[in-house]
Amino acid sequence: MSEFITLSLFASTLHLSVPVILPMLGGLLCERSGVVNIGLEGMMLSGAFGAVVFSYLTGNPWLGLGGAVLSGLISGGMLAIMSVLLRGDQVISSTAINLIGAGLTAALVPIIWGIDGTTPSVPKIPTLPLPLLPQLPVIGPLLGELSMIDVLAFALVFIVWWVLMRTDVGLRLRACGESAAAADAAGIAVTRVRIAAVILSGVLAALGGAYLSIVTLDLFQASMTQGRGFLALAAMVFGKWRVGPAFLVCLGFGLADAVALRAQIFTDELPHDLLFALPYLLALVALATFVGRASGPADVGKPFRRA
Amino acid sequence: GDAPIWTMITDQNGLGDHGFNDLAKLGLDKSVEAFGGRAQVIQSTDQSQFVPNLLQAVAGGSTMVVGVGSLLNDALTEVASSRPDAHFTLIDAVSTDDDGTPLLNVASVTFREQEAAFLAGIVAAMTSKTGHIGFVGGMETPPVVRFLAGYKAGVATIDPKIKVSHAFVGSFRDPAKAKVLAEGMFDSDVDVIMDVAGGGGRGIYDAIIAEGADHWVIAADTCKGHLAPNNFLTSAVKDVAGAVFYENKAVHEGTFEGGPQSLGLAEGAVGLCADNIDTLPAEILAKVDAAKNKITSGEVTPPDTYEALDAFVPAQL
Amino acid sequence: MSSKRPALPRRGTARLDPIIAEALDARNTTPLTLGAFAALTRDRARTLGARALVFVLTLGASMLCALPFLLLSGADLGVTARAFFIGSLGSQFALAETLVQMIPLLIAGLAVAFSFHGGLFNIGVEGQLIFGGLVAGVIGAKLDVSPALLTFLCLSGGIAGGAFAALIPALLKAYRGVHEVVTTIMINFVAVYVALYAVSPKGPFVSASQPSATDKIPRDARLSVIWEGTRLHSGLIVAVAAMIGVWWLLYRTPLGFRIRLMGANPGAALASGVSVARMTNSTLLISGGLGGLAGAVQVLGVYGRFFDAFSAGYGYDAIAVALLAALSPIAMIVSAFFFAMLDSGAVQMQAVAGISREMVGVVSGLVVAFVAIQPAIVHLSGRIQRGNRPPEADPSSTQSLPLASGENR
Amino acid sequence: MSLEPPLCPAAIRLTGIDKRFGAVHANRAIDLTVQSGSIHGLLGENGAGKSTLMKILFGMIHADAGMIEIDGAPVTFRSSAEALGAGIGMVQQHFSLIGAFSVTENLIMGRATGSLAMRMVRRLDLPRAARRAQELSDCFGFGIDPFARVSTLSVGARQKVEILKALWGGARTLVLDEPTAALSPPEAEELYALLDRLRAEGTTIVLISHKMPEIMRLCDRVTVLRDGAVVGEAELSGKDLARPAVRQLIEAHLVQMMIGRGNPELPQRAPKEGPLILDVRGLTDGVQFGPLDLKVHGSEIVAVVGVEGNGQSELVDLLMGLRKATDGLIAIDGHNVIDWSTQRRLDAGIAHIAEDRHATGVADGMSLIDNASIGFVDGKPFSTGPWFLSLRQRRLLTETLIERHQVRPPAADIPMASLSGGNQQKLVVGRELARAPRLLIAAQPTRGLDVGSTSAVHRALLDLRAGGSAILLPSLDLAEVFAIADRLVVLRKGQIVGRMTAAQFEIDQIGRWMSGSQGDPAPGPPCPDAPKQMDTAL
Ligand SMILES: Nc1ncnc2c1ncn2[C@@H]1O[C@H](COP(=O)(O)OP(=O)(O)OP(=O)(O)O)[C@@H](O)[C@H]1O
Ligand SMILES: Nc1ncnc2c1ncn2[C@@H]1O[C@H](COP(=O)(O)OP(=O)(O)OP(=O)(O)O)[C@@H](O)[C@H]1O
Ligand SMILES: [Mg+2]
Ligand SMILES: [Mg+2]
Repeated sequence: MSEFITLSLFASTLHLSVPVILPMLGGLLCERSGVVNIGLEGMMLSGAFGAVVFSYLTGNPWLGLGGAVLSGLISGGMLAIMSVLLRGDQVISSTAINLIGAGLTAALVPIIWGIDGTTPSVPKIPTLPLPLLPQLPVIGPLLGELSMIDVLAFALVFIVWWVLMRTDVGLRLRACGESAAAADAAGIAVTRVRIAAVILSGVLAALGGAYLSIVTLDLFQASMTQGRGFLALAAMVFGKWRVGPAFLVCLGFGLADAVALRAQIFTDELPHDLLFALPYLLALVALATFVGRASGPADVGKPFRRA
Repeated sequence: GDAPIWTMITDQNGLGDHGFNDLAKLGLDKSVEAFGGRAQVIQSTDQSQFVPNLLQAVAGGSTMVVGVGSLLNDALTEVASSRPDAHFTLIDAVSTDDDGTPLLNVASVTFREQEAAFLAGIVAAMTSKTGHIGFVGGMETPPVVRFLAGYKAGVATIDPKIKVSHAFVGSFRDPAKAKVLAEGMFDSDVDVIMDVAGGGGRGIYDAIIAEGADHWVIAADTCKGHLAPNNFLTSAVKDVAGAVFYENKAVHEGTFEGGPQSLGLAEGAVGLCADNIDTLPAEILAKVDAAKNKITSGEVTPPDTYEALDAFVPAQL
Repeated sequence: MSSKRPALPRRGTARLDPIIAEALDARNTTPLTLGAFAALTRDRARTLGARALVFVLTLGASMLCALPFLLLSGADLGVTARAFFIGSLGSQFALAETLVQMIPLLIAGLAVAFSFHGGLFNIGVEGQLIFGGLVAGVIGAKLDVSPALLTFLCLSGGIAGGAFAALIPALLKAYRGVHEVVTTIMINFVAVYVALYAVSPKGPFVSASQPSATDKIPRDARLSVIWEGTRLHSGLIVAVAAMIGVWWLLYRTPLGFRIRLMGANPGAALASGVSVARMTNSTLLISGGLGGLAGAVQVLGVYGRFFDAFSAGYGYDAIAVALLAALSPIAMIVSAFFFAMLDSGAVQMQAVAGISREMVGVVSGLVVAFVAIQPAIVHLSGRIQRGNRPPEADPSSTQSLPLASGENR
Repeated sequence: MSLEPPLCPAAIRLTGIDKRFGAVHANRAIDLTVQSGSIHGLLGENGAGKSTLMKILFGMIHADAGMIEIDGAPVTFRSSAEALGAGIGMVQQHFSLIGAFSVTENLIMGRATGSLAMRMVRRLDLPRAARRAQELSDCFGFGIDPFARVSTLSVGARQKVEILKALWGGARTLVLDEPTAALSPPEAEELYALLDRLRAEGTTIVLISHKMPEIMRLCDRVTVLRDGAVVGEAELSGKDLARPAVRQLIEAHLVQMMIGRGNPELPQRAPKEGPLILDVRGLTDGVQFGPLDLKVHGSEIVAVVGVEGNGQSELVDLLMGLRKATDGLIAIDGHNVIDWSTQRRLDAGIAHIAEDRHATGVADGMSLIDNASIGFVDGKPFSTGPWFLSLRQRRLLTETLIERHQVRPPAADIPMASLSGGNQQKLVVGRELARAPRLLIAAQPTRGLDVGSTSAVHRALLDLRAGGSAILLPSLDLAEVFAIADRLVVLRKGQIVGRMTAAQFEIDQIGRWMSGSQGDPAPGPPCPDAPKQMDTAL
């Protein structure tokens, strides 16, 4: 076992959880502003795709990140138009985002590269080691497993928390999610706030996808997100729409996955298919036992109309 | 008559799997070069479309309809028995009617992947310095298990003490997890990994390039040297293209006869990747050739299931 | 206590003021005047017409938006369109295939809609469908009884399997207030892996002859073909029966009323004596049962055995199907048929017009998008005023749905 | 906050304000002038257009036509933010506070100024804001805890928070839409005092109300709306309202204008003693309610008064079985129902007009038919067994109710949301009466209803009483209590602190009981299932 619990198990955990954490942050912002977003999966895919396309065309992976942001703006913008401006049903709108995101990215690969399924390798974000942190005594080695980009990802968690919970902008955003009417009466531009939140969620989810496609890997593959967008949604609800708990839940999912994958290396006796179901079962058990009532922002899901 | 139509039907995984779907397509293209006509690929979105797709192909006047993947077995059998005049090739499964007699208008081609994997195992065992070898499968499907069993048997034949860890990603389409898995193996100082993870396998090459020299990857189905030139050891290939071409040729020349056909080393339908075979050290090649002979002569039968693997006793090469 | 205390009325009977009762009788006896009847039918017709209009507008608009994408994949539009219609309606064979595709979509759509009506957002239909299919497949493969009985057992087993998959979310929702969305999503993941395991080479139910599947169900225990020379099976009858059943249950039974009331306003339901916990369970279990039925029917009607990957995400498409029908069970046959056309048309579009199968996904995505913004479309078409629209077609009733309210505990 | 009186005499001048909502013509070319430093009353029936007009002034609704002048300068508000900026504060008819937020957060939300970037990074200085809130609250004698979560506050306290919110930005003009609809007399008195004081300090106030007494008590001038148009004005300042004759004359005049006919008279009622129907002994929920004893006889209306949050809702919930009683006994006609489900209690003859219509009374999204048949789905004639529920019978029931209670518009298939609250309430009352209840619990049955609807409801209750049923009337509206109740009990901190019969009704005594002898209103108990605290992260 001692050989099993290694630094790199820790590293795997982080690398598996980051692509869930980022969309989770997006979904959380979105729902806290009162807009349901089950379209994270589609947004992630378009982000992963956008990143690869730009990295491929420009040869510069950092511009690839730019491409992810761009596609995030697009998918987020689409959802904002449908669910906020046109007051479409938010669940259906985001379902549409999922279908289009998955379909379009997969359909464009052969159109651009002339081959089905998987793109050729594109320039990927170099894993810059952290400056001097690794020399720190105890946690040093752990931090050594982190790359610059990971740290940025975790910084985002704090930033989102700060803005959402400590600043005026955050208060306005949460007000829109709790009661659009009250927010409106208080002079908050509900529609504008929600549009911003939805677009932002698109960008964050897209970055999550980009992390998969040009940070972890160097390619895009049809449906490569494999349900991580839904997992992010689950983590958000599981964390009761709060940044901290939801963040921990993501780490938990990451750890469970890492264990499920790596445990197989040490024993052949495990029914691995069931092992993969473990995180979800554990989450269910947790919900059944100690997590208890979770209810989202009071006004989430209700389009805002004013005469 | 008019120009032939060579049609293939994929399962829901479809083209781009770097595996037998792409290879079968290759076979079609070769057929077009050789016998003219046009190639046509129908990719199924889901399983319930197999039958309509096959009927579609037949109705479209296909000279030969190739069903790729064992999932198509039921559907192809159903269609073939209702269209006795049409010609079919089924890859990776044997098409029989309800009481088990093979359909005669279907050439059911199965490969003995375990034989190629056996050789790959030998190469892996003789290359590994750490004495710990890895195997990453996408999902635990029979072809993957055949690779695994043969591979382990091959390793055991060289040195039973060598440890072989195998693990599954849980999907053929999750390169990220495949990469994490590979990294995990490198941590427990595996230095040779066999990749049977389908499209998701790309993650493994990504990981091994990062790992650098003295780490080796063994591919399956096709030569994938271009994905990691410096770390590519060899590949347990199966010549799906060749098989498809062979059946098409048979139809073209009117010598087609259906029924099950198991292809392996003896038929030259499986083996190690030819691209870089000569870069392997001489003593390894010697062992590989020895194994080849013993397998073709039937002295050694590589296991194709877990049970057979447990029962397998390494022979002296 | 006072000895001569008034007896209580029979339980399970709503008290009704005799005066009101008389008034009702009076109205009952007075026949519906022609004028009134005409007015009623006119209203109904207008509602129906309005809805039909919205439906057509939605589809038209989305098709229009699909054009650029089709052009993107370098297809000739005329050819594509012809391929689509020929592939989905062009022949007996095509029509039958479309109907075959429609069956699981319809039943699964009903499952989704049913939970929506109860204000519960069951997106676990995919998982329930897989469980249902698995149970049906295993029963069919393992049990040795008379065909008719076996069919029955498979179907009811499938329903039970689906309901089972919905059980945990139901209980968590009813007694712990855990949001059903997250639990049903997780059940979906669990179902996939359980199915993989069940028929993996080392799994308990895997067939000897066919990998990643169970053994075949005896032919005469499967759902019989009801249209000679096609694959159209009696699952269609099951689906239509389910549709009528769901409609009846929702709109013509006390249980259905309670479920709809809970969906519309849990507080009011509670105050009027409805046990929200029990209704939550019933709703999700019935919804899950329908999901399971969809899986069982697919296994018995199309494959004759369970494959681990037999579902093409029907459970997810079902959400779109249900919503395009504005949750109306009857309208659902239309939306289900449309999505089925997309699926079966896809084959031809691929073979003839070279439209990649993914593009078809994009098209259905666009349809869903326009379904989503239907309220806006309605606004534009300006045909429907707030008044004459039955609740289930009223956007506000879908908007205040599921995920939405924290208050729908 | 600057409170020096502005220079321009006319604080607000609205000219030709016109607004349509689809079919509804909510405001018809309305002209309205409000003198600065005065309290201007706005009267009108439900749906007359009062709220709409004020929302237009406040920038929440955009008028189709017309012009707004503030202090003589024409303005156009694109949002309430701009109105707030211009020194106008409004207290909405329906609470517009956020329960999950603290009082302070509710006060400051949307108020911070500065660049977006700044507001995204700078930490909100809640403590400072809280201090300011404390001061403001103290200077009005509100006694609000700035850190309390709003969902835990009593309705009265919330109303005060609403007012703080309106004044927060230093508003010189204050619009109050039915501010006392949910307040108890003592609380209302406090509010009146506050308004007097604000007026004295030069604040201009527009007051929308259905309550004649408070209009009389406060307003300098009144404008009456009917069907969206101004039908008349009346100058009150300077009139000698102390003299009952004058007072009644003016009241009558206003009501005349408001509803186009005289003030509806209630039928005289003879006191008579029926059999004991409701018998409550030692009832308690083990938390903050009871133990409490209460008897209600047939042909008797017993009012339950008290400052909101002192146990009225708990009493109702306990009687209906919506809250678990830990001890005690509830007998209906001698049957102890304490362990019965809500369903069984309804069957046993308890009916319930819910206090909060939108929360528990109706389902806005459902049709009138469905709303009318709530509770009428079991047994003949509506259903025969579990497998059939008759639409036709339910439609007939609905049409009967619509007819008997003049619900407008008289259409059975339209969604409930398209009815005005008044009409919604009529349907609810009709529905509950149709159960031929032995005991009717009518919780605030006329909250927010206009004179016409109110008297309709009262008449219905009196008819039921005449029929021999028992009626429990939790109400905040003493005028209502005096009008129809035979007895009243006063609740304070979950206990009955006083009882009176109609003969003895005497408002000061009641006020003392309600507020406790020292006259400090009891703090409301925390509401049982408040949403989880949102603003604790990490
Ligand atoms: N958002 C809206 N959409 C459509 N019609 C509306 C809307 N708000 C109000 N109306 C219509 O305008 C009329 C005036 O509404 P308003 O709320 O101003 O009446 P009111 O005088 O405030 O009634 P009450 O005294 O009950 O508050 C209503 O009868 C209603 O029919
Ligand atoms: N979105 C809307 N569309 C159409 N009409 C609306 C809408 N919202 C409100 N109304 C109208 O507003 C009126 C109700 O207005 P309002 O709420 O002022 O009435 P009310 O008697 O004050 O009821 P309550 O006191 O419960 O608010 C109804 O006549 C209704 O037709
Ligand atoms: Mg109003
Ligand atoms: Mg009102």
